[in-house]
Amino acid sequence: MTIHRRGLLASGAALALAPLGLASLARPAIAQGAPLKIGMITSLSGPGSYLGQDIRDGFLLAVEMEGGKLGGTAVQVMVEDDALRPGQGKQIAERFLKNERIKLLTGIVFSNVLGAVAPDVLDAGGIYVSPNASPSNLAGKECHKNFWSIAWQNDSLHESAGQLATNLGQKKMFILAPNYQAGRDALTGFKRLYKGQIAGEVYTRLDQTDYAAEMAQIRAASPDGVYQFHPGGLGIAFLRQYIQAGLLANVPMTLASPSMDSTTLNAVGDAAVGINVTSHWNSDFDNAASKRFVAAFQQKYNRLPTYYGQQGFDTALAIGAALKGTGGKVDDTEAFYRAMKPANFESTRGKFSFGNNNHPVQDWYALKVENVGGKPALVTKDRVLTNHGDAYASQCRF
Amino acid sequence: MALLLEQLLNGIQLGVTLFLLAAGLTLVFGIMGVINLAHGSLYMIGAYAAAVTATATGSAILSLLAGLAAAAAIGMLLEYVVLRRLYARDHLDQVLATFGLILFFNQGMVLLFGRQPLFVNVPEALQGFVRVLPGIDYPIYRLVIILVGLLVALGLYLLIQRTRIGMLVRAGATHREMVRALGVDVRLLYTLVFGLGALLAGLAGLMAGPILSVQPGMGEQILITTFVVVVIGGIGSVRGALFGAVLVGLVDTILRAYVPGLLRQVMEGSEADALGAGLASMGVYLLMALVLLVKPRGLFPAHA
Amino acid sequence: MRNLLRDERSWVVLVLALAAFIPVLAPMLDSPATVGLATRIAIYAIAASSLNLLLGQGGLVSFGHAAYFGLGGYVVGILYAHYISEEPFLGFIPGSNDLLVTMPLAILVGGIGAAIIGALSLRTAGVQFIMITLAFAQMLFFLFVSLKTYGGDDGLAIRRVAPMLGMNLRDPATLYWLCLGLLAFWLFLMDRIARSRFGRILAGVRQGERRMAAIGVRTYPYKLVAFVIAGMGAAMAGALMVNYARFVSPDMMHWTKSGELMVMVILGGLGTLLGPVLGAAALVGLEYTLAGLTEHWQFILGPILVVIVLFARGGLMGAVRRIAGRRLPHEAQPLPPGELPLGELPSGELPREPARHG
Amino acid sequence: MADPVLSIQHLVKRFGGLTATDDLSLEVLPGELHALIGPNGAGKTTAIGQIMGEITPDAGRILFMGEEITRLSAPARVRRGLSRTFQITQLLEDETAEDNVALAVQARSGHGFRFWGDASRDARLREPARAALDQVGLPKARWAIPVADLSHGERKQLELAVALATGPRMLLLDEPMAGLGASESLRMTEVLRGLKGRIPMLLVEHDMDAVFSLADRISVLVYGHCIASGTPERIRHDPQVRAAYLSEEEAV
Repeated sequence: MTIHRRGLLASGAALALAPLGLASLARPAIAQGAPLKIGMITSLSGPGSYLGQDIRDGFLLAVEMEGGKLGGTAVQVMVEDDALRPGQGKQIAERFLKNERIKLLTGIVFSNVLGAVAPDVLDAGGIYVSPNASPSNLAGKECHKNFWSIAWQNDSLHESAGQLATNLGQKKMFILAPNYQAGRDALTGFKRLYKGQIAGEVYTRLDQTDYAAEMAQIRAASPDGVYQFHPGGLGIAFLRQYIQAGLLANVPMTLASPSMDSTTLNAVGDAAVGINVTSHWNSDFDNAASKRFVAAFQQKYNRLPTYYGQQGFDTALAIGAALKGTGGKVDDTEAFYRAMKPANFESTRGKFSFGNNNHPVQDWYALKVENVGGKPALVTKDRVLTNHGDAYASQCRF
Repeated sequence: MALLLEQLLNGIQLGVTLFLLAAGLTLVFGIMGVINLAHGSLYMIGAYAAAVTATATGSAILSLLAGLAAAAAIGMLLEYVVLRRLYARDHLDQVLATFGLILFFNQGMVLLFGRQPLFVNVPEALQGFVRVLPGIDYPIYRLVIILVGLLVALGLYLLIQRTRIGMLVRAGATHREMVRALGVDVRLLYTLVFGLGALLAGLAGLMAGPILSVQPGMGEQILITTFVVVVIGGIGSVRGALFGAVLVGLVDTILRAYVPGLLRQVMEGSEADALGAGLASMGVYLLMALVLLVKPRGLFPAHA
Repeated sequence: MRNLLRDERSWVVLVLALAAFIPVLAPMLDSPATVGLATRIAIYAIAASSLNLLLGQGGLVSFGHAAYFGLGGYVVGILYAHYISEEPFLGFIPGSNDLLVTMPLAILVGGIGAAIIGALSLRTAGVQFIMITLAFAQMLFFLFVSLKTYGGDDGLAIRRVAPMLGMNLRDPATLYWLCLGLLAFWLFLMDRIARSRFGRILAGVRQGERRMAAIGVRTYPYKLVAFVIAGMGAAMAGALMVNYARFVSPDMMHWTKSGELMVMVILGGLGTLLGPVLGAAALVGLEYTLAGLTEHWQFILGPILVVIVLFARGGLMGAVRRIAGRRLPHEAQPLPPGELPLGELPSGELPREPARHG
Repeated sequence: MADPVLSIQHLVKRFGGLTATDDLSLEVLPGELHALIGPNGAGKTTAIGQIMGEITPDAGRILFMGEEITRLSAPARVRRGLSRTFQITQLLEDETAEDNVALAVQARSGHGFRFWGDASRDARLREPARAALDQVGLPKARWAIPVADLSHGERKQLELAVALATGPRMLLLDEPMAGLGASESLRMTEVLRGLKGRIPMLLVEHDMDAVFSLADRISVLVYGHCIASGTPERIRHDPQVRAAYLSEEEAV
């Protein structure tokens, strides 16, 4: 009896201390003079995980192209999956910051995960360089010296689309987005620069996959054009159903880049010809950095890079420029800030600079889906906005 | 008016898809007493198999067969390896084990086919529109889904009411012991019923493929709604599943189409849209809660 | 039997006492993030233990327990948002960032929510009960998704937490000890309840509703009170989680979160005192470890869960006790395949009106 | 004649096409042990279910102590003093024998909403429970054993003890001897004989030796209908009963 009991007590003790064991198990050994660690938290499971995959692949490609270095500093990128759950992302961030003593983090796709992770990173004195999500609070009132956005502030995507719709002379637009913060921001952003009339405004469900009801509403409203923002798989489903409903032939569609990337295009095929898109980058950009990137990405991963891939790549380049400036040090955030701010890197999108709030100031382009050599492709047309920052920069004081 | 009719058709089409999923789920529920959260995974498997085959061969027929075969085969394998051991367990164990299966299948699809969503096109013959009523053009493909769903409902009705297997299935839903006493190989019957359910889930998945994007996790997006259908209809009742599915499809579609508009009458536009979308999402759950409060065992309970 | 139970209490004390040293040991092992991990485990342990009151004691399979977890979290989040904006909630309730104010309120709101949902749900039984609890949780989930004012799907961030009774809750070790202390308090409460007259009736409800009716017990009020207590526990855990994460989002009430809480309870050992704690530690620890090893961690975790259900009856506590050569008090008798599953018995055996209580 | 304790009037219950209870009328008098017999499927258990309130009759009335209880829930009937045993024992399998009985004592006391004190050490529950266990003759050594580990005979005894612990003014006994060995049956018969006269009982039983030695009156149920009612002597010689029931029983 006593033996049994002792066994039980021992197993109880083992369980109580299990977290310690687990934590040390999950840590790779740290060698002296090891490369600089960069923590990447991104979405690799669940719907929309291909976005995280492209960000990761683009980032790692930049590291590989420099032979395992960024800006001359050897780096080790630790990638973990947040499974699109804020809590999970936070847990990983905590481990990265405390156990791994990582100061430099990146990778998050979705703004709700970012909302949980960013305050922790910043309060702990870390630096976060965002390859995708950039919600308005972090660009405005709650902006931070150590928070950098490489892609765009969320609203800019939609502002450029609103401008394009105005430029195209569409007088009556029907606009749709999923019912979550980024979706609501999208429609607000679109309306900010759109001069015409809104024929209808519909919020879809984030877990919705069948849009038949919305198609009927659009048809009934007979607008001049449709603007919709549905990232990832949602956007693909929406677009296919739009085409299947025969709407694309009558009602042209304008999109921001997250709703029309090369994956979407593959999915939709020829039927997508004629769709208008605005973006800060496209794979046909005629600059050396972009060409080099597209060729390398295709060679390594055997697919055309999406915007997400490009954003991951540019994020790595931006970090590289900063590391070059600090000699590979990230401990002095003030020095890192000074080195990062000039954006001394050859961006794949050509012109790139940071605004006062550490968010990009860049040009936006109109793209159109056209048939190129028998296959639909996004073709860059004209510039929609020049040196466009964001609406929140004026509220930002470090 | 035309808009309303079109919305009704949309509601029925959604309902029919839900029915294909719910029919299998309700039989498995009713006969084996198993809560199978992994039913959505079979839907996903059907969609994936069809999408992959369509891309590889370009044949709609082959893609159809592949989707059905894969879902049914994996369904029966699943029954044989895992679910069979859960019949005697309580619902908790079933929920836990099938929850684990969901994780496994979703990540398995990522490992096999990657994270990029896959696509299938609507078969050539089914592209285009048909004028169902003056002023209403409706996609042929969606009409075909409605038709297939109704044919399956009819087929199931005949199978259950007119055949020996159906007799056993019916008896199984109400008098388990009696079926055992008749000397029927219950294990085989269960495997077959499970396979049939999986087949229907696969059919729903492969038909949804050209409309939606085929991706990991697609099963869970529809799974919970399917459970709502099953419970509203009454567990074990195929008739209830059909009725519940069409009801849920209609309610969901109509609420989504009209609630934001109604709210706009009383509040500011974007607030109304956001809240309306939320209320519309709650609609089917509210419907289920109401049905259960009035009829705690659903509309057509099989255990009379 | 009594010896065995006394033993379980002593392990609880031992486990908690050992766990209290984690903040001291973690820096020595060069693993400071372990404190955060252990905090999460302690919080989930409270939530899982509250669910265990329903699942393990009362046999009530609630598939919507994350609703109260999230409600508790949102009380803290919403009061914080009003504290920052300095506009009273509903025009008359002032905001607050003081845990001494927000946590009791969170517990109260969780209890009220559980009372309303429970009062309606408990009119059904069996699978319908599972599904109706899920339905209510989904309704709350979508409600918070559509509440633009409180961040909708993106949730609310809580940047600054006021010190409580002189404790700095931003210090990970302090927050951890607070959570651990509340876990100890909660487990003590659960133990008392399990032994009380109320707990005896709840155990009777699990083992035979028919028997309870035959000795003259109208079970509905007891089930409802259990539901409310469990809801309050989950809300307390939710409030702590938001304080720890400094973030609240509808993700907290998603149905998969309810599923995870169930997994913790079953994994640890249904109806035991220590089980939910072990289950929370095991699940959070497994996720943490597997996710650190491979991005395909779900591919491994899924089958582990299946294997545990199939081969480790009674969860971790069952395994521990089997190793120790003792019987688990609640271990169900195995039925031959094809027999009526246990959960069906109350509704399936006799043709009787299901909703007699009311 | 004294007012009946229990009076069933024209009770009808149909399950689909099957009439399980067909215009059943029956009375149990104070102190009486009334046996209800009939072939398998005669509707005896269904009748008990209706008397207890577990099954709602389609027609007819049930009066207990002069009060109509037809629409009351089962717990409400128990509180008025009706108590039953089950043919297939319905016990709390994880609990000990004593805990099972103590819970019934607690249910009678009505103080269920106490969250603090340890119920297993509450003498107000334990002592009446032990008395009931003693009364049905379950050996003391078996009191602390979980029900799942008790023998069939012991479970049957425990069923009776639980029913007694509710403080019944009348007992409904559904085949208390079913599945018992000869000596166990005898012991149960003696326990019931000890109760006889103090508590009125309605006894459903197949063991004819027990029935005829215990019963004051016997009613015979066939296809849900009462075909005869009277003293054991009368029933033994009733030609209708012999034809419908006893002959069949002897033929087996």
